[in-house]
Amino acid sequence: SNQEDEVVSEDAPSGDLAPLEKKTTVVIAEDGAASGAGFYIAEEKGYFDDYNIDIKFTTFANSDDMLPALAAGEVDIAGGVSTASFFNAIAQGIDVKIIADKGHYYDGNSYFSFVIREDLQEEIKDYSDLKGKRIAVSSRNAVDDYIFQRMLEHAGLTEDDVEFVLMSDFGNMLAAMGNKSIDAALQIEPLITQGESQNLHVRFGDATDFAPDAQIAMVLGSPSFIEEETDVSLRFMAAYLKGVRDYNDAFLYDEGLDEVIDIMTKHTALKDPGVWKKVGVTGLDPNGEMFVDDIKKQFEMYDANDAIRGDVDFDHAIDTSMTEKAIEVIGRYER
Amino acid sequence: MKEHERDSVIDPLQMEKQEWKKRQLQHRFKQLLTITSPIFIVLLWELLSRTGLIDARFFPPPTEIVGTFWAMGMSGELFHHVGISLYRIFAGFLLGVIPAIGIGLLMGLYSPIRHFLSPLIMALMPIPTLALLPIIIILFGVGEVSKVVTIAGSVFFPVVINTVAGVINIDRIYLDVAKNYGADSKNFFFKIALPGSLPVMLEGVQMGQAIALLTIVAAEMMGANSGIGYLIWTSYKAFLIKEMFVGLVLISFFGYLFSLMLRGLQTKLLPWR
Amino acid sequence: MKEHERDSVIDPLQMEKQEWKKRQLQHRFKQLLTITSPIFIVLLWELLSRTGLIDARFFPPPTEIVGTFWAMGMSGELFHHVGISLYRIFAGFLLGVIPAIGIGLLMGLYSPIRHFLSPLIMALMPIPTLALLPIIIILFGVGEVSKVVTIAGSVFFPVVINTVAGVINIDRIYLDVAKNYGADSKNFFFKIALPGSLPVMLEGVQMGQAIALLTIVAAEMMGANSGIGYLIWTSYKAFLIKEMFVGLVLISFFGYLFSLMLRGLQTKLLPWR
Amino acid sequence: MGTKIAIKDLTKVFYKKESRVTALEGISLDIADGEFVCLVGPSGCGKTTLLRILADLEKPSGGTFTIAKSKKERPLQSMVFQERGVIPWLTVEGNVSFGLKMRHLPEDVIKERTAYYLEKVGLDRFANLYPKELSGGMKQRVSIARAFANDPEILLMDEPFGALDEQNKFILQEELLNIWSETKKTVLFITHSIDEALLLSDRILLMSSQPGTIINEKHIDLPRPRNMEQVRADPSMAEYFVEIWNHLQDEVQRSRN
Amino acid sequence: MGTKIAIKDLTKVFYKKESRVTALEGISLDIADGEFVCLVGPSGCGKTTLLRILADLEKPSGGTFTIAKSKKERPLQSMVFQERGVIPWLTVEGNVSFGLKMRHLPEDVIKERTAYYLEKVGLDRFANLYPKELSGGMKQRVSIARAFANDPEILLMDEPFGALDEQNKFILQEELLNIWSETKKTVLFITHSIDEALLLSDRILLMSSQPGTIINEKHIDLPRPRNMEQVRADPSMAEYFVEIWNHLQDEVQRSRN
Ligand SMILES: Nc1ncnc2c1ncn2[C@@H]1O[C@H](COP(=O)(O)OP(=O)(O)OP(=O)(O)O)[C@@H](O)[C@H]1O
Ligand SMILES: Nc1ncnc2c1ncn2[C@@H]1O[C@H](COP(=O)(O)OP(=O)(O)OP(=O)(O)O)[C@@H](O)[C@H]1O
Ligand SMILES: [Mg+2]
Ligand SMILES: [Mg+2]
Repeated sequence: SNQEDEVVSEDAPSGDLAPLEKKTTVVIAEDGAASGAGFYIAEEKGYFDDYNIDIKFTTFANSDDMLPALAAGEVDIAGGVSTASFFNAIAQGIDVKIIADKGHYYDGNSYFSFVIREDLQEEIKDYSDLKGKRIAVSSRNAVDDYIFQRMLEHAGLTEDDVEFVLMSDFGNMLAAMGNKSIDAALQIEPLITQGESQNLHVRFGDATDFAPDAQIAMVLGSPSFIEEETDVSLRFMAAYLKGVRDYNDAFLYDEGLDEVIDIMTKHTALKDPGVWKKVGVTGLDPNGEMFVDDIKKQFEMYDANDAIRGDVDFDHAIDTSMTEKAIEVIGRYER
Repeated sequence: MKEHERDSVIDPLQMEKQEWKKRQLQHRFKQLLTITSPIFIVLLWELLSRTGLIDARFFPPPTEIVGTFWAMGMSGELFHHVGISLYRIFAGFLLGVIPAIGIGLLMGLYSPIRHFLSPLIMALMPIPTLALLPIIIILFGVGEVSKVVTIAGSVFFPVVINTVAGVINIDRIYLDVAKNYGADSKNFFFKIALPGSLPVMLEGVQMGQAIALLTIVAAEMMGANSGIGYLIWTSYKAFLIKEMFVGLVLISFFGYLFSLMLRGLQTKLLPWR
Repeated sequence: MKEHERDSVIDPLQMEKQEWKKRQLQHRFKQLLTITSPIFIVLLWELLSRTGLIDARFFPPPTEIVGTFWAMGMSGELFHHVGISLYRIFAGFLLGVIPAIGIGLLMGLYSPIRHFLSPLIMALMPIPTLALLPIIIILFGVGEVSKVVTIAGSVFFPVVINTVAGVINIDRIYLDVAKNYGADSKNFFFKIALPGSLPVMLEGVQMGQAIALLTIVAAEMMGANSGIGYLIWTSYKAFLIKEMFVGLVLISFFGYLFSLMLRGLQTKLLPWR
Repeated sequence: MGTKIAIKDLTKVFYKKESRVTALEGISLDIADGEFVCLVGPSGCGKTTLLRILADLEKPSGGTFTIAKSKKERPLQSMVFQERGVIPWLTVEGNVSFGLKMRHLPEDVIKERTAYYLEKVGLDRFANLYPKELSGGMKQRVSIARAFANDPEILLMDEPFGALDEQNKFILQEELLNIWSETKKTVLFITHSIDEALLLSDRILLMSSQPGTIINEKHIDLPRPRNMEQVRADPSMAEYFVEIWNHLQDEVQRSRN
Repeated sequence: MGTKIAIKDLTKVFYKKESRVTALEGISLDIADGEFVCLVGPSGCGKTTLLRILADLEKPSGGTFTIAKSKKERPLQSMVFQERGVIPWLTVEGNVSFGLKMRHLPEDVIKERTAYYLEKVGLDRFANLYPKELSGGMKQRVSIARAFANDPEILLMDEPFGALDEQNKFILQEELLNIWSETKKTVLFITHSIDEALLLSDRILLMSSQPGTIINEKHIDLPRPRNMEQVRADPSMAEYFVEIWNHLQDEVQRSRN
């Protein structure tokens, strides 16, 4: 049922939209990353419950593995990064949409950044010192690759100057650091912090040095969820954004931090609250806005690399209408 | 008195008794060895890890793993993972084994069916479950079904192949006996084909069990949020090496347990071997 | 004239000849069935995919997969992947099989060694390669070595277990013959233990080969940038379903090929069976 | 007594791609009701083939045979196979009752008849054992009990005692004769042992080597019950022995050249 | 001729957790050089055990035995096992030369002796076949050739023809006697067949059932070369047969009760 005009009422449990008449289950595919904070917080704080939405999390080892499930309608929402596979899926007629922010860089403490081996600290001082080194990146023709290319550009190097090592798993990068089979890696939190505490690697500069406005992860929606169940998806988005706002309040302004960290330890594999206070914060936009231009640049890079088969209408892949509507309901976050 | 003693020394029975005792002792010693080796390895590991000769970040001392194990057990988390994985393994195992036996018997008994299906089986068998995960998700979604199907699929092949081999290799003479004594096809199936192929079939089931365990990690890589495979996987992703080792030890333990159980079942089902 | 004809009809030899021809025909028919079934499946797939009864995005029509195959072949890309994977499979296979045979023979021949090692083997065997990848990377890095070791590790277990079983199950009487004719330990090893355990050992090698192929995808998930496993994996990740199917077909093809080759080797090595 | 088995002009050819073996040629033969007939011939002369044709396990290439039927529900024939014919996954009891169960007889009839024959061959104490726990002689007892329990029109025995040692063989021969004298079944029995044939049979049929034909027969009119000492002591039996022996030696020599 | 095998008071007990079997008790026995001795006794009386002790495959629990040595490099004994004793993964030639190879004799000696005995047992044409392609009789020929080729002080044979049919058995018995008469080896031969013992041996040793002791012996002075017809025709042999037969029946009965 498409209810175009949603009634906003202070009396509803959420303080805005009325709950759904029928309890509706929304399946979220996650990979256990910290960038899913918005989902976790909204779930734990009852924002979804307020709308009578029941959330089911399902974990994938890798965000790409979620795509077929998303396209087949097996999951409604997924957290993902921009990859060639995403656009390829669209080219194959799979109508997956990018709907909101789920991770970008935040000031000088990026959650997705380069690390180098501990014993190379003296040797590698600048990006250009990476010349001839073995650098692990977790995928080709994905945002990882894009960040890597941006870094090379920034360092004035070409791909032939370094040794690209594809390691599909971030955990493997720690292991490979341990036995010195790689020199540097594009690593992600909380493994960056953890590897530092175990003296495996050290942070090297910050990704914002060369890609300050990079869009790393996005909320993806299944076509049927966005286009057919608008009453559900609108409420879902509203609840998600409330979760994201709590996250921002906690990590940026230290409001309710302990509660949020509690939630994070519950939903991610990082169980040590102490470490959570140290990790590089994932930037999550409280209004759900993305660096669309950057996503487009990423897309163009994949296309230039011939990784995209078929024609893709880029603009069609991005659908921020649901986010915008939700903002209308809950208001903009300004702080 | 003295002569009696002398006698008993060269008495053949006494001599063999002594020999036997010596053999018993050797046997005990071997049993001891069997227990020693894991203990030895664990101690060595502990020592190397504590002294830093191996990297304790990657190979934490066994005592610490046991501690983590204990903590996870106390919190009840462990039982949850184990329970759900056992359910998946068990359901997937049954879902793989039962049709495999049925199809295997049919293939063994009717050569046109065998000729028709065997190239398909030979072609599908070498494809790793890991590579089939995408297709399984497409076909079966991300719920329990897809995990159970993943395991079932990997169990299916060794069982079907061994069942066919079991039927084909039944000694011809038993077929002749059945024919000579006028067995109808139902009796032929239940009295000859099924029991005759059972030993080889059960070898396949044993293999299938091993493979079910090997597959659980792959199956729980996608769309899972509990299970031993999930535990290993997410622990590793978060670089929680101790938790990962707990998962590995669990898999190893259940592998050992299941194969013992199946051996027991085998002797139960095959009293005539 | 007429009588002659009548005669030839009831001539036993003629009758059996006719019977034999009928059997030959049936045999041909079964061979035909063997070829039919893959063709049938492929045609069905094509049809369903073309008519949209199955989702062509996930199951592209076989003709299109063949087209992709051709294009990849022409560009030389395919040969590169195949070559590197074959090298890894081959090297890993050898690296797994050779020590497995050595250790298996030692375990089979010397019961203290057997008792010492078997619990370790039983404990390590159920652990899936996929779950061991981190440890393999820690120990062997991300280069070729770790891929080869991954395959070797998964090949090792079935071979070592079958080798031990092969040695233990050598009929006692051949050991007696060897002893009676004064075989020294070298001769005992090479004339009795090795050939006597060979049939069962080769069954293990056959299994190891199957597992090597199943493992290549896992092995090429880490730190690889070419190979069939890499092709499947990255194609899937890039949602290039046709390319992924090309990889799957390749694995299936080589699985079939290798098992045929090993069967050939088996009959070569075991002329006495 | 009437004719129980009538074989006319039976011929069997094995035809394969590159070989054609004439195993049997023009076998014509009548066996009376209740007769114990032994078939003796060199290895490979087609004895087993003949039995398998009578047992409906092989089709003749030419000729016909009939087995006279006395009762409607009685099976035509049962075969006693060599040692391996006992089914390893059935207990002694399961083996003995096998034929009866296949014919779906009432449970109590099966019970009773099985028990009767188990006792007859002295295996009642071993009813629940599996064949692996039995000696070769005991296995053959199971096989014999199974055939007799099935109560067929005729019994076909293919070297049932071939693999046993002499002493066991003799004990079983005696037991077989005992049961046989009770039931007076028609028996066609293959053996390589001339002594066995002399001890057991009413008539010995001698076969030539390939292609198998019946070239001679000897009526053994030694009174029953017989025992081995009698056979050994009787000069006419000694004569028969040497005759058959020489025949076999000749046939073996002939088939080797 | 001197004593070749001297056995004194040999006893063998099998001791296990719950059972102790006295297989042999107080066996004392001298066998002359070149003598052909057959050991006859009921099943389970310890014949194989005695042979295995002499073959150094089992240790005696009490008593001693010696085998006289004539040449330094000659092996003490070789055994002819039952059918399964031929090693399936060696060709006929490989099996026959097995003992020689184990003793690291020069290549040409091995070649020559192997060829000699292959020809002797008529297997020269089959030298490169594997045992699976051989009939039971041919396998036993391989086994005999292997033992003779090894040229041991004494030959031990454990029912080598037990599993063969009568005609094949006789052919092999003749061949064995031929080779034996050439080499005049001392042979200790186990058999269940009284006819076989009468045909082959200089002396027959009768054993009692468990615990195995030697309770009687018969010297067979039928002139050599012998054949089966002679054995059958000779009245004193018939007498021996019945005597041994009765002894065995008694022992079998005794061991059953
Ligand atoms: N299924 C078959 N296909 C081809 N040839 C066969 C088949 N069965 C038997 N023969 C051949 O028929 C001939 C007779 O075989 P059969 O088994 O009847 O001999 P037999 O007299 O029973 O010999 P034995 O005394 O060794 O048991 C042999 O030459 C054999 O090779
Ligand atoms: N390894 C063993 N352990 C226990 N008991 C044994 C062993 N070997 C033989 N026996 C027992 O010793 C006795 C003699 O056995 P042996 O094999 O020597 O008899 P045999 O005279 O050769 O019999 P057969 O004629 O059946 O071959 C039997 O009761 C047997 O059960
Ligand atoms: Mg036969
Ligand atoms: Mg014996």
